[in-house]
Amino acid sequence: MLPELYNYWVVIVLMMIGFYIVIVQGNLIKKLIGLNIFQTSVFIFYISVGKVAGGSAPILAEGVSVYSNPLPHVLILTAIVVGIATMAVALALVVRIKNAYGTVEEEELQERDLRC
Amino acid sequence: MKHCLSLAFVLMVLWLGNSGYYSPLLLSLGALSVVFAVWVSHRMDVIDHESQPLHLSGHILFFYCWLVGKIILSNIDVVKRIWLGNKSISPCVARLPLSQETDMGKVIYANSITLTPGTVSMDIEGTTVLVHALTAENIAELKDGEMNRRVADLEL
Amino acid sequence: MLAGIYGLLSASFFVSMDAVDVAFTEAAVGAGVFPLLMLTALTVTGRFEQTAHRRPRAAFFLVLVTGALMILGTLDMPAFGSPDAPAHTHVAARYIQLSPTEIGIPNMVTSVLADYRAFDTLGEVVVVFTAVVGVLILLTSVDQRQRPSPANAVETMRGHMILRVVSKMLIPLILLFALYVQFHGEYGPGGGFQAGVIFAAAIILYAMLFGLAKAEAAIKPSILRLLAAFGVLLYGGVGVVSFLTGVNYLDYSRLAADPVTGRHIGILGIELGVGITVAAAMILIFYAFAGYAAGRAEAE
Amino acid sequence: MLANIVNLLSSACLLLGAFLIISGAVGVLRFPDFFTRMHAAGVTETLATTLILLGLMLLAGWSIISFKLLLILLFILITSPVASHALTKAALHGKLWPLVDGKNEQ
Amino acid sequence: MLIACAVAILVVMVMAIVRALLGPTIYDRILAVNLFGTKTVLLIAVIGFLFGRPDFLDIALVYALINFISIVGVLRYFEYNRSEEGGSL
Repeated sequence: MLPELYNYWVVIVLMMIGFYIVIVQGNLIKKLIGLNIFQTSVFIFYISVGKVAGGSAPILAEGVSVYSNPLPHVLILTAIVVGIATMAVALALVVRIKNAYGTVEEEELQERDLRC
Repeated sequence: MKHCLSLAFVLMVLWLGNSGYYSPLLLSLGALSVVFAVWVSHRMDVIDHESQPLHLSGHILFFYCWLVGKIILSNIDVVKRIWLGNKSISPCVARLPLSQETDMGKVIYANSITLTPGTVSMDIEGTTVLVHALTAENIAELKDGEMNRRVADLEL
Repeated sequence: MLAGIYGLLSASFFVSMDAVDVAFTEAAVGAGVFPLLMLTALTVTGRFEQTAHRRPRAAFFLVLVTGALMILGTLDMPAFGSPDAPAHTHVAARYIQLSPTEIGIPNMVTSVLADYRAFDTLGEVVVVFTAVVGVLILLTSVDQRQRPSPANAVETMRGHMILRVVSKMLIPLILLFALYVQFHGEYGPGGGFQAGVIFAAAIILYAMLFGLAKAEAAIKPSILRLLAAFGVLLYGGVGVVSFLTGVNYLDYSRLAADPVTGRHIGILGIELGVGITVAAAMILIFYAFAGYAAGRAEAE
Repeated sequence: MLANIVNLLSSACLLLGAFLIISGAVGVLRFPDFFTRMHAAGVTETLATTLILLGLMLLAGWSIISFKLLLILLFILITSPVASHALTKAALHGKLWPLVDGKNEQ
Repeated sequence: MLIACAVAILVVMVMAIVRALLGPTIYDRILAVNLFGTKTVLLIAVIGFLFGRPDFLDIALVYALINFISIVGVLRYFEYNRSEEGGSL
């Protein structure tokens, strides 16, 4: 019973790594990378939920009767591209922060904010 | 123009070979795609004698057959050295002359050097190429200049 | 510095994880463009010194507890790959059974993406478009005063003879391959999203090798901006046309006499819209970052 | 009969390729410096890749699949020396000097 | 045979990751990542055959191209940074 849940555990481990990076790293870029790992773990979660044992990729072919669930694939496919686009926005924000403050370290940013 | 046509031909082969669906709709889409890709590349100015090396003679096939033999031999040699361990290698660097006239020839030569395991071309400066090799024999073999001569023969 | 490589690795890792899916293509694509974006951004922010971690002990504890709770939660989840998990028993079954006859194309992912769930996809495309607008607002407004004539913006690869020659050969092939992926999305893995990103990757390669200025001269940002909007409009337009034929928005069954052909046309149309928007969006984002980086280097 | 021979050939290709690929990776792990590792990586990228893809092509027979495999092979053979060259060049310009215990003729 | 091959490729990928983590210089890491990428291409092809769905070859093709582009990108980033450092000296 238990070993059949390993996919979720992989996801959780990855997600927690991402979470940890987001909390601990002071550097905004590194935080974004943590966020990306977090995001990736969600993708993996969806895809693994969509997997059907013995199933094949959901493209019609002769001699294949069991297909994996196409719905999660659709969701994740779009989510990845959207993820890149939003990541670009986040990076742009970081770049502007660097421009305005001269640093991307969270602690230094807070110090400056307090001084003002 | 010549180059555009040859590129279009290559792309067409690529499409037909990849597609596997030969309905009129997809074929016309394919034709459109080829035209569009050629147009964009033309705008980017990447179509010229360098990207479409039409002028290279047919000997290039023979050259690559020869090169494949070479690659197999040197592969065996390198694999042997991998399993024998660090003792068996004696890395060295040498600067070799290039007798090719055109950039294209130099590129083919440098790539052939890199493709052959045991030697890597590190830098091209003017008419010399800097080569890093796993053993001194590899360098000695290149110095014989057989590969150099063969590549130079390609550009007529 | 290491982090950039890590991004690349984690993306590759994801690729190797779920070897069975179409999402795969998408991951491969993400593996290419994401690190590039990351690196261009890093060029601007510079390499960084590590500051001391803030209370890593507490954070680690928090993470551990959350993880443990989540694992506890998974005990009730259906087993990996079990065919009667709730996820497979509702609409998905219907999609798999009916899509071959209703839509008439082999790739179910595309039929779900572009037909059954066309609304969702429209939303996603709009999000991508909005993101581009956001990036452009953030990064190009400064450019007006800072931006130099970008003539010598990116010159570092000039001396790379081998790279130059080989890339010249490859770029047209990549372009055609992107278009191939675009139009074969109904038969195999692929479609507008992937094609857009691959197309953009080709242009980005060109921009990296021959300089931003040449790339911007060949593929004008102003045209790209129009194209990004045009893609969304094309998508919406297909919807409006189907609206006018007397059925629901984005229901293509009456675009042709035969519903299956109609759907086929509709899917082609919106996939094209998706492809155009995504390609234009990715190129624009790259231009924005690279241009900004070049501007800063010049200013210093 | 013919099918058997083809199968045998493809298996041989695959196995040999697998062996070469592992050797290459061992080399990447074992060799002392960056430039020598480059050579080991070269092994996996030329002959091993060719062999594995050739084995698959034999399995697939004469079809579109073979064409695609051929295309992949071509792409890898074109791009891998370029990537290696670019990498070594970058390393060289990045002031990373190769370990030379033979003679340095520069 | 296919399985043996797939396993071999997986082992190689693991080794590449080890080299990427160990790699004393940044170039070693890039080399390892490049190796990882080309092996992924092979793995996808082999897995396609294993599952009897060779449609996946398109993906392998895409990956072969994308891998090249990202390596060039990474290298360019490091060259760019270096030239900046060199310029400030």
